[in-house]
Parts: sequence; structure tokens; C-alpha cells
Amino acid sequence: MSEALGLYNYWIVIFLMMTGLYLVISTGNLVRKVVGLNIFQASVLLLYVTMGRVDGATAPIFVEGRETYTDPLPSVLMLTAIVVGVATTAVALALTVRINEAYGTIEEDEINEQEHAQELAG
Amino acid sequence: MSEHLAVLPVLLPLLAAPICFLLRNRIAAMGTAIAVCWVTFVAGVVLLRTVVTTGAPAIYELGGWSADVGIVYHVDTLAAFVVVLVSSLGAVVLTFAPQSIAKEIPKEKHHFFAALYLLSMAGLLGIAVTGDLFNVFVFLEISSLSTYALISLGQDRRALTATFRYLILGTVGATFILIGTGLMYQMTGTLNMAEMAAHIRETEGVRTVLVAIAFLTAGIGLKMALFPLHAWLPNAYCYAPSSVTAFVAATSTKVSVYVLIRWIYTIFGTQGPGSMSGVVVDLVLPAMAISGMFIASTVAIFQTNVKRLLAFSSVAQIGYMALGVSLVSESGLTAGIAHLFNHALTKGGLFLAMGCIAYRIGSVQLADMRGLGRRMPVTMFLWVLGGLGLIGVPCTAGFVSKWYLVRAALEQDALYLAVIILLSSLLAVIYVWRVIETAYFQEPPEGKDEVTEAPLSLLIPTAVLIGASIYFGLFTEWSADVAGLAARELLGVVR
Amino acid sequence: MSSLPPGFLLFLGSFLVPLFRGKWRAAYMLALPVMSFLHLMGLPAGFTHELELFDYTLTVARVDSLSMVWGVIFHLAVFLNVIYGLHVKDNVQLVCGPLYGAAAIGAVFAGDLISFFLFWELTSLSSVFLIWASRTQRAFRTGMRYLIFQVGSGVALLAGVIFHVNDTGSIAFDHLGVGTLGTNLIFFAFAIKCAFPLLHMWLKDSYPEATTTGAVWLSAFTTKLAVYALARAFAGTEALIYIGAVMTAFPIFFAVIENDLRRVLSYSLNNQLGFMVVGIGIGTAMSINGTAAHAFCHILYKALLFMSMGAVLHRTGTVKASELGGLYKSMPWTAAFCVIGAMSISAFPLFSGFVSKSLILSAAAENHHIVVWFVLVFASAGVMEHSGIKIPYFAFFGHDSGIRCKEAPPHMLLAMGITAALCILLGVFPETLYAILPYKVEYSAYTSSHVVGQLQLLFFSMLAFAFLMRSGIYPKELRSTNLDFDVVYRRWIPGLFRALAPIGRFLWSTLIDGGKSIVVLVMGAGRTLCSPRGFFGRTAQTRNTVLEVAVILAVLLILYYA
Amino acid sequence: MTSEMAMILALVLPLVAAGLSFVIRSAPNVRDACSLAVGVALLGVVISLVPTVMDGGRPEIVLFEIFEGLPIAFRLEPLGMLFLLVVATLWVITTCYAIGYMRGHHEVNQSRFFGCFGLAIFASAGAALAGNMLTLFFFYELLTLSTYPLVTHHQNEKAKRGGRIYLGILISTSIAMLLLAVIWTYVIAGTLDFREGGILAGKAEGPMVIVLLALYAFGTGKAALMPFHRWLPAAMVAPTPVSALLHAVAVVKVGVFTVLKVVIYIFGIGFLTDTKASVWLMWAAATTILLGSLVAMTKDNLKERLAYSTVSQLGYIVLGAALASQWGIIGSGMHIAMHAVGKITLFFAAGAIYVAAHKTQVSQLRGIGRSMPFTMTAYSLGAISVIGLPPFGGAWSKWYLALGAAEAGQAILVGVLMVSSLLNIWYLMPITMNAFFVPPDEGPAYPPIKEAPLFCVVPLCLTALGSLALFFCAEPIYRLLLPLVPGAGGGG
Repeated sequence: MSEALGLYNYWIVIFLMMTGLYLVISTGNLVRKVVGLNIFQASVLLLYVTMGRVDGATAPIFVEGRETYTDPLPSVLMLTAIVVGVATTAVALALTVRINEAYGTIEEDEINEQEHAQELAG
Repeated sequence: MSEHLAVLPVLLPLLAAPICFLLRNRIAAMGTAIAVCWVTFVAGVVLLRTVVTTGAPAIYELGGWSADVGIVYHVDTLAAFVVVLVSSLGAVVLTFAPQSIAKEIPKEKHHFFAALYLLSMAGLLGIAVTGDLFNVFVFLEISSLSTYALISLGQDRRALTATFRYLILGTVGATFILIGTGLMYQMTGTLNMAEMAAHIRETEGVRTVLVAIAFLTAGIGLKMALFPLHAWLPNAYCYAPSSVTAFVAATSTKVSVYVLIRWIYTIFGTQGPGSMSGVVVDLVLPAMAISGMFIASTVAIFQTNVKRLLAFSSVAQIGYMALGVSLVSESGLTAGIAHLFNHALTKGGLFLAMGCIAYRIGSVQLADMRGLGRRMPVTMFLWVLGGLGLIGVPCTAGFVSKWYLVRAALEQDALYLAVIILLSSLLAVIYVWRVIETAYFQEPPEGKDEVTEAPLSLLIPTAVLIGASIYFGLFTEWSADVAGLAARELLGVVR
Repeated sequence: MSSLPPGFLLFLGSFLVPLFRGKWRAAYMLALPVMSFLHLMGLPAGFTHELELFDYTLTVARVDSLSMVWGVIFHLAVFLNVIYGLHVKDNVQLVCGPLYGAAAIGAVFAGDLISFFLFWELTSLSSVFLIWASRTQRAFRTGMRYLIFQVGSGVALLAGVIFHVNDTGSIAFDHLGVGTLGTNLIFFAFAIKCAFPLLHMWLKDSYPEATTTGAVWLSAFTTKLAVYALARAFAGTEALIYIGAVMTAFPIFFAVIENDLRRVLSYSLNNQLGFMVVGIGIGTAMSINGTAAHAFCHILYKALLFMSMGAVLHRTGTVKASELGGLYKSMPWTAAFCVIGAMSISAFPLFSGFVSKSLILSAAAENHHIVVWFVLVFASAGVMEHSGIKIPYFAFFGHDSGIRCKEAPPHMLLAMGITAALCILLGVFPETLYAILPYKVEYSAYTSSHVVGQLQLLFFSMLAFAFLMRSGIYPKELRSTNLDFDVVYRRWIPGLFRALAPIGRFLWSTLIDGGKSIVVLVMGAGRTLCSPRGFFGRTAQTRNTVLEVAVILAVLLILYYA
Repeated sequence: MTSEMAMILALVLPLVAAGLSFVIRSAPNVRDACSLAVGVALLGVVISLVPTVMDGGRPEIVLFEIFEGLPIAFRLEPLGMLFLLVVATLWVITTCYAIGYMRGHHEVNQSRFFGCFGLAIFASAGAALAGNMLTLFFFYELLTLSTYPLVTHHQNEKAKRGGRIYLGILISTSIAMLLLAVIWTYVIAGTLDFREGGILAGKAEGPMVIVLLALYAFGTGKAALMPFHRWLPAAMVAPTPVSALLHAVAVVKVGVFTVLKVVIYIFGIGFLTDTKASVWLMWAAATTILLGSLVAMTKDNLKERLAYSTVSQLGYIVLGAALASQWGIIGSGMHIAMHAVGKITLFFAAGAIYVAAHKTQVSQLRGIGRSMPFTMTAYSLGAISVIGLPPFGGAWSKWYLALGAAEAGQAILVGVLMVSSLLNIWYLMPITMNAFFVPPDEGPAYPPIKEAPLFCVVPLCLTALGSLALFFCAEPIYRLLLPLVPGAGGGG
């Protein structure tokens, strides 16, 4: 039990992941979907940072008397991932704006109806 | 120069992209981009020749950091082959683009198009050459993000929703890959794929690796549009600008398949103790591939939009590649790799032909293609040749890959698999013939202006791709033979 | 020139007939058989002509004593037929007649089974046009049936030869004898052309439908060729005796009730063949001689009878017994020739039939086939009844039908005259005939017992005919078509097909409909699922697809983890 | 000129003809003259090859490898020689005929027509010369595709439907079964070369041989073995020269030629005889023979009737192959030539009737022989040859086929062959009879002669005489084919 609780970071990761995915699935609002996606990505950031941690280690900066350091690489990688995430969010939001201009709504159901009508029209 | 060969194909478009963006001049930007693409292509060909003739992979350590700490570009035959595939199709399609986008994209966005195109290409090439798993994710996202932007340039407003859908799913897929990568790093302590493969045999945490594989498979399945994870593809292909469709269809899913091959064969291993690919190749991939081959082909039959039809056909064709990969044999893998290339040529050519048609009649609806065989004879003839390639008629490249695939199935005494492969290719006959019959046997719609043949600047790139798909149906030295070489390398059969 | 096979000149020459017109054509056509005959006569004894083909050595020509008899009479028949048909202008008949004769001659002289088969088929092909040339609907249907029978015989022969060759490796056309599959088939092939009982329908079906001249051509060659073939390959086969005996007897009944006089002649032809078959079956030198002689004589008098009926048909347009009568006033010469023919077939002494038939009868008696002998005697009486009396009586005498027409054309009369003369000549001087028979003959037909016996028979049957006519018991001539065994293929088999057709159609349509509905079902399912509105084909909503992705990930996790 | 050169020429010349037809669009006379000239040249080249093959020469050309150890290669052997000869001869004649027909009929798109025709001949020549199964397969498919525009020449709804069935059956059988068989053979035997004695002996066994043979036999849809015969009647929507040369000669003969090649050079006659794997195929072929004839009887459309007759006749050839006996093979080979000449005459006649009188149904042909005596005489000769009666070429091939059946101990099959002849009579001869002996339905009883153009009539008379000549000149064909069955010869 304690072992499972000891991995609480992972539980948080999984919780965030599920929340993100659930948001994407449950909502028809495009902006909320983007937010869900962001949460989903954030869970991964946490996952990486967590796995880089070493018990009793310090930040990977040379300090006298410290033998163990956390693995710096995951954190570094996550910097890239954050950039990617931001870019993605930017593109997604830009698209949402364009969709709003084109369809007059950002609700997926309504957009779908409009597209359906367009398809029938040819 | 030659020692930098491995990095050149990535570097050139990556550096040229901002230049194009900054040039702002439509003609200058497109000119630069085209020139860069062709130079990249030449570099890719030289790279492939070097790799094939020396028989050793070209390795480039970025910044001089060695594999355990830095990022290493590791170009073996397969990677070089994919580089040539992407750069060649990129170059040809971009040559097609100026005239095509003139009608489809506002003029002030052309430099933007050029930059995005180069960026997307750089990302795809990067995936091919890198030996670092995280790097794969980064390049994947570079290419994906630029592709989203490219697709959203489509005239139809549905391009926007299609892009959004692609974006959501693509990001989910990429994130899955990221998760898988992280888990793998956790288990092996390295991001270099070769080293990862070495460590994976010693690792205790088999379960974590299995979870990683699940995430990676689902993620890359999404990216390569493996049925039933293909939902983003049809509309994205359908509503994107013609040249974007051609480029994306020909390269992006193919590179994803490459990634899959890389993981299965380089990291997880397929033979001996410690091989982790068991369920993937035994069950998951074949099941998805076969259902895709049949269902997506059947869906293609009922389409009224020809680009959408071709998109669903792509989903089916991805199935062939995945099936080839899952067979874990020399000819199976050869089939998968050769089909990457052959199908890229064929489908690229077909989408370019659709571009010609869209350029002239402004529509890609089947109903609007009535009687087109007489009005645009050359374009339709090229289309027919490409269609035959999809079916896998002899003398086309599609035949070569099908040959290897069936052979691989029979070598494993899987007669049923061979029958399935051939039967599913018959579905292609139906959807291809629907278009041919419409174009040749129906009277042109009334009230439309007289349609003439597409301009040469569009026809020539189309003809080059279709011609290549015929050429490589007969002369396989630089397609299937190289694919076979790559397959042997991956399977550890020393040549 | 002398190395050419017999009949070859005639064969090639007949193709050139259409090139000539008028008198030239007449001269040319008459010259053809004459030249061919002279050529045959000029050939040395034991002449053979061999040809290498496909590693076979074909003996295209083999002249020996047996084939010579048929060779001579066939040439004669061609000559007489040409005279008889001089009025014909139809190129089809003009070519096919001599060609038919040439094919028969070729077959007679063929020394191996392959060339024999080739000529055998040629006789079928060339003769069918003589029937079709009547240009009536009946003739067409009849012609088709005739052709099927003839080619049926041809293919049976071919199959037989093939099995025989496969068994023995020999293609020689010599005595074969029944027993193996191959020879049995060959026997069967001959049996068809020889119009054995139950295989005879084509004969009485087709000959009456042929043209005036065509019937005369037909009567001469096909069946006699079959007799030759039987004599060559199956002499001494005992079954033939009984088959022959049946053959002589049963057509009589049909002949008696038949109205169409040419059909009556066909039945009697069939019955005469029976005598020859019996001769072959007995298989002694004497009986074979009898067969050969009978075939020789038979060709002449049967031709004469067909000629006379042809003449009647030519002038009056009918040969129905019920419509004719009293024609002797208009056509006295024809009537006279007909009577000569009738007396020949009835085997009156001093007529040709007598000298040949008695050979067979004697052979039967000598070999103690008493029952058969009685049957033959009965049949002889029957022949008298229907051919000897009925034909001339109903056509030329009997009640006067009131038809007044011209006498037959001169060339017909000439042909009939020559034939009649030959009939009498052979009857009076049988030695000329006996001289060319295959075996040496020490036989005299004109012994008192023969003559008296035959005369008694003839007079009694005449008496019977007179009595029956007087008392009105003689069966009335029916205007309908008399069916005998051909009821099987003209009524029953079509009937069977008609009965089975609905069942077949039902089964077929069920199959097709079933198949169609399955296709429709599959197509429907495909359309429902895969059309742009269908489950697989529609544009998926993001939420659903992400859900799918999540589900698939879950499935994968379970699969990998398990 | 070396044999290899001649072989290359034999392949290139039809391509040249095709190219010329496409290029010289504006000058029909020049174009047609060129086609004819190239045709004659091809015939010359092909004939020049005959002595080499007769003397036992087997010239070979290897072009380039497509797959490892699987080149596009050509090798001339007797069967291919015969087939090539038939195609080349009939091509010249058909070109004459087509010129007359297409002009007499004012057809459109004549350049495309002649171009595709040349391509189809190229494909046939390639199939005839193919040195391995892969090459043969390539040309087989090329033939399907190049004939599709010919079948659908009229580009109307009917043509479309016909084309669908045509292509649907031919492509699907070849891809689903033939290709499978080819690849399977390669996997088993490691080669696809045509070798005397076969390449499968000792490598395949048991039911696998039967399955493989079935894949080949049914996969070769062009052989029109039932139930994959429907494409042949469907193809009759094409203009008659196409039906004549392609669907009576080139296409269907490529089909049976493939089956024969497979039996002789892939399986090997001895191997098939030993394993008895082909017995079922005999019965399948026999069924096709009989059913084809029966269906033909029910057809009133002349071309369709002829098409079903072709289906039945192809059964003969497949039967000969399935017998896997010496004489069966020789009979099959001969029948390729004999049936080709006979059937092309029939189609020519059908086309001539269409051009001159615009009649397509059998029931309309009463009395037509009076106005078209040459055509109908030729028809009759051709019909008799197809039936297999002497003195026409068809008699010899039937002889050897039946001999082969007897040799294989299949008495019933001999019977089938014989019954089939009777059925053939039943549906072919009434046409002759009605044409010559029945007065026309309307108009005068003896109408003036109104034949099709001379370009149509002369070729069909030539082929009719050809089928006659083949009876007397069958010996060379026999000699040519004899090396196919080592151990045969010597009177049988």
C-alpha cells in the first residue's frame, strides 16, 4: 500500500492524463478541447520530471559534497516538449479562431451539422 | 563535405525555411524552396549511394557528442532510402506547386507556404536520419505542426476542421509517443536507439517496457493512420491544397511507417530472447492491417469525392505496409519497405493528377469528372496508369511490392494470408475503375466551359512521378533491391 | 497420273463443275466419272498408294477384289446419276453429287482407318446438301437430323479408330472383328450408316425429303459403303446374321402402310440391306460374294426405282400414293422402267435381283441357318408386296387420279433406260457380275429349284396383294408421318426436354436469384457501413475518435500486459 | 539476322505499328498502309525463325532482372513458335479486314483502335516468346489492359457493361489466383523458368499440386474455363475485328497457351501423370466443352453464339493439357492453330454480314447466302473446320486430342469430344442451311449480290481456305510440336 502511495507522482500523472483525455472526449467546445490537450501534455511533463528524480539527489549542479544528482536529461527534454506544446496550442487556437470565422461557432456538433449540409449540397 | 552528408538533408531545408519566410517575395521564396529541395534530393541520393556502396551506416555525431550523451544521426540503408523517398517526392511536388497554388492559395501566403513546406520536409527527413528516440518526437512535431498549417491553407472551410481534427489526434499520438519514449528511457537510461536495444535485453522491468510498447504502437499507429486510427486522414487529404495533399500523402505516413520499422526491428527486436515485439507483430499489426485493407478499400469504393477516395485507398495501402512489416521475414520487410517507396510514387502521382484536374475544373468530385478522358487525355491517362499501380498490375511499382508481400506470406506457409492480400487488392480494381468509367464513358456535364489539358508545368511533375512508378515496376535496382538490402540489415543478416 | 488414287479425279473435278455452263457442263460432268473409271481400270492389280503423315503411313488407295466391286458400281452410279440429273441447275447439287460419289469411292479404296474415316465423314458432309437442296422446312429439319446421325456415325468411327489405334498401334483397315471397345465402336459406326434396326430412322426420314435427283444419289452410296465396310472389317460376325434377318423383315410392315412412295422405297432399301448384312454375317466366300453382288444389283434397281419416282415427282410434284394413280397413260416409259425396277427388287428370274439374292439365300441354307432362311424368304415376299407391286400399282396403275402430265424428260428416260437395261442384262447374264466378285464363283442361279421356288413365292404374294386389295383389307395409306423408332428422338426426347426444362429453369433461376440476393445483401451491408454516411465512411467527430484511440490503447495495454 | 535479333524484332514491330497508329492520326491511308507493312514484316520475321526452332534451336534473350533471379526473359520454343506464327499470320489478314470493316462502318477513333491493336499483338508476341512464368504473366496482364479500350471501343453503356465484366473477370482471376500460383511456384521451386520436364517435380506433393494446378487453370481466366467464361461473351460488344483476332485468337489463345505452358514446363507432363493431379481438370474441361456448346445453342446473337462456341473449343485445349499425355499435348497445340483459323473465319463472316446487311441475329440470316455467297461459303468452311470434320484442319487436332484421351485411358472423355462435335453441328450448321436454302424474309428470293467491302471479303476467304489448307499441311505443325513430348512419335 505504502509502495503504491509512494508512487503518488505517477498517480497524479495518470489522473492528469485521464482528465485531459476526458476533456477532449467529453466536450464539443474546441477551446476546451485544446485545454484538455494541454492538461494531457502537462501530465507527460510531470512523468518525465518524476522519472528523472533520484532519491536524495540534488539538482544537477556541481556542488561540493554532493555525490548524487538527479538526471538532468528528462528536465531538458521537457523544455523542448513545453515548446512543442505551446506551439501546438498556438496553432490550435489560431485554427479555432479561423473556424469561428468560417462557421460562426466553435461547438463541434454545430460545425458537423453545417458540414453535413454542405456535403449534401455537393 | 562528405562527412557532413548525413546531416545535410535535414539542415538544408531547416535553414532554408526561415529564409523563405523572410524573403516575402512569392517568386523568390518558391524558387529558393524548389532549389533547396532539389539540392536536398541530390544530397539524399549521394547519401544513399554512399551507404549502399560502403556497406556501413553513415554516422554523424551532432556537436561531436558521442552516442551515450549526445544526439547521433545514424543513417543506415533504410534511413537513406527514406531520405531519398522524402526528398525526391518533396522536390517533385514542390516543382508542381507554384502553378497549382496560384489558384488555391492567396498570393500573399506563398512564401509562407514555401517555408512551411521546407519545415515539414526537414522534420520528416530528421525523423529518418536521427538515431535518438526523443529526437524522433521533436522532428515528428516539427513536421506535424507545419503540416497542420499547410493543410489549413485549403480553400474549403472544411480544411480548418480537418486540420483541427488532425491536430488533436496528431498531438494525442505524439504525446503517446512521448510517454513511450519516457518509459523506455526510464528502463534503459538512454535515448539512443541502438544503445536502447542493447540495454533492453538486460532490463528487469519487462512490464514497463510492454506499457511503453503499447503507447508507442498506439501513437505511431495514429500518425501512420493505421486502421482504425485513421480518422484524421480522409478529410485532411481531401481538403488540403492539391500539392500539400500530394506531399503529405506521399511522405508523412510513410515516414511514420519507417519509425514503426525502426522501433520494432532496431529496438525491440524480433528474434531471440528479449525480443519484445511478439504481440505487436503476431496479432495487433496484422489484425489492424487486414481489417484496414478490406474496410478502407470498401469505403473508397463508395466515395463521391475522388481525393477522399484516394485518401481511403491510402489507409488501405498502409495496411499492406504494416502487414509486410509484421511478417518478420526478409521478403516481408522488403515488401513493406518497397511499398513505402512505390506507393509514395504512385499516390503522389495520383494526387498530382488530381491537382491538375482541380486546376482545370476546380473540383475533385467524381460527378464533375464525367467525360474528362476526352478533355484532359494526358492527365487522365496518367491517372489510369497510377490507378493500375494501386491495383498492382504488372509493370507498375505496386506489383513489385505486392509480389514480395505475397511471397513473404507463402514463405511462412500462410496461404490464407496470400489469398487475403490478393483479394483485397481486387477491391482496388473497383474503386479505380469507377473513376475510369466516369472519366471515359460518361458525357461531360452540360453548361461547363470547354475544359482543356492541364499546363505543362503541372503535367511534367505528374508524369515524372507516374513514370517513375512504372520505371520502378520494371527496374528494381534502386527500389526493391535497396529495400531488400535494408531488410537484411535490419534482420541482422550480414550481406 | 497412274499413281493417283481412284476417285481422285472425280473428287477434284467435281469442284470445277460451277465453272461450266450448258452443254459444256453436261459433257464435263459425264466425262468425269468416265475418266475416273478408266483411270481405275488402268490401275495395276494390287495397286496401293501410300502417304506419310504424322508418323503414320496412310494407305490412301488399295485396290483389291472386294473394293473393286464397289469401285465399279459406284462409278456406274455416278455416271447414271449425272445423266439423270442433267436438268439440274443448282450448283450445290451439281457439286455435291459427284463429290459424294467420289468420297464414297475414296472410302471404298481406303486402305487404312484414318483415310477411311476422312472419306466416311466426307460422304456425310457432301450428301446433306442434297437434302437441304429441297429448300423446304421439312428438308431442313430432316437434313439436320440426317447430318447428326451421319456425323454421329463418323465420330463413333473416329472414337473407335482412336481406341483401336491406342490398343494395337495399327491403323490397317482389314478384318477387325468385334470384341474390343475400339472395334465395337467402329462396328457401331458402320451400323448407323448401314441403318441397322433402331438405328435406321435417318434413312427413311431423310431420303424422301431429298431433291428428285438427290434421293437417287443418296440411295446409291451411303448404305452400300457401310455394307462394304462391314464386309471388310466384320465378315463372319455371327450377330450380323440375326441383325440382318430382322432388318429384312421389319421395314416391310412400315412400308406397307406408308403413303409417301419414296419413303416406301427407303423402307425397302433398308430391307434389302438386311440381305447383304446377313451375307456378311455368314461370312463364307459364297455369302460375301452374295453381298457384293446384291449391293451391285441393288444400287442399280434401287436407283431405277428412285429415278422413276423422281420423275413422277418432277412432273407431278408429289409422290403420295393417295394422290397418284393411272400415270401409265402419261408416263408410259417411266412406268415401264419402274416395273423393271420393281421386278428386279422382287427378284424375278431374269432380273438382277434374282441372281444376287439367291446367292445369299443359298449361303444361308448351306450354313444351316434355317430360321434365318425362312425370314429371308418371308422378307422376299414382303419386298414383292411393297416395292414390287405397291410402287408401280399406286403410282402408275390403280385408280386413276386424273393427273395428266408430260413424260419424263429425255435425259431421265435415258438414265432409267440404261439402268433398266443393266438390271436385265445382269439378270440374264449373271456371269458378267460373278466375274468381278471378290471370290471365285461356282454358282448358278438358274437352277430349276431356284427359279420355281422364287416364282411360286412371287405369285403367291401377288395373289395376296390382289386379294387384300379386292377385299379392302389392305391398309389404307395414311397421310400422316409414320413414326417408328424415331419417335424416341422426335417425340420423347424433346418431350422429356420440354418436361425437364421448367425444372431446369427453376433450379437455374433459384441459383441466380440466390446468388443475386447474396450479392445485394453484401452490397447493401457494404453500402450501409462504408458509404460516406456509413459507420466507416463518414467524417468522424474528434471526440469519438479520441475515445476510440483511448479504447485501443486500453486494448493494447491489456494485450501486452496479459 | 540472328535468331535473337529476329525475336527482338518480333517484339518491337507490333510496338512500332502501335506507335505509328497513334502518331499518324491525320492520314488514315498512310497509317493503315504502315500497319499492313509492319504486319507483313512481322510475318516475315516470324517465318524466318521457324527453321531455327525446327532444327532444335531455342534462342534466348535475357533482358533485365525484376526480382532476384527472375529476369524478363524470352526463349523461343515450339509451342511459342506455333502461337507466334498463328498470331503473326492472322494479324496481317485481320489488319486488312479491320481496314475494310472500320471504314465500311465509319467507326470513330480508328487511330486508337489500331494503336491498341498493335499493343495487343505486342502483348501476344511477348507471351508467345516468354522465357519464364513472370514474363508470361506480365504480357498476359498487358494483353488484358491493351484490349480493354478495344472492347469498350464504342464507349456507350453497353460497351461499359461488357468492359466491366471483361476486365473484372480477367483481372480478378489473374490477380487473385494466377499471381498467387506464380508466386507460390517461385517460393516452392525457387525459379520460374520454363524448363523441359517441369520445375515442380520433387518439390511439390500431395494436394498442394492439385491446388496449384487449380489456381493456374482457373487463374488463367483467358482460358475461359467455366465458371470464369463470362467475359468472353461480354467482350463481344467490341468491333468485330477485335472479336475475331483477339477474342477468337490472341486473347483466348494466350489463355490456353499459358495453361499448356504451365502443364508442360512448370509441372511437367510426367509429374502430372504420376501424381494424377490433373484428372479433375479433365472433367472441368469436359464440362466446359459440353456446357459451352449447350449454351451456344440458345444464343440468337451470332457473335455471342460464336463466343460460347469458343468457350467450348477452349475446353478442348485445356482438356488436352489436362490429359498430360503425349498426344493430348500435341492435339492441344494443334488445336490452337486449327481453331484460330476456323473461328476467325466465322467472326470475319459475322462482321462482314454486319457491315453489308447490318444483321446480328442468327434468326435474321435466312437467305443471306444468296446475297453474300462468298461470305457464307467461307462461313460454312470455317464452321466445318470448327466442328472438326475432314477435310479441314480441325479434324487433325480432334484426332490427336481424342487419341490423347484414349492414351490416358479416359474413354468417357473421348465420348465427350465426340458428342461435342455433334453439338457443334447443331448450332453452327443451321446458319449455313438457312443462309443458302431458305429465301430471305423480305425482298426478292434471289437478291443481287451485295457483299461487304473487298477488304473484308478477301481476308475471310483467305482464312477459310487456310483452314482447308491446314488439313493437308498439318504435318509441319506436327513436326514442330513433336519435341514437346519427348518419347512420342513413331506411328502412335
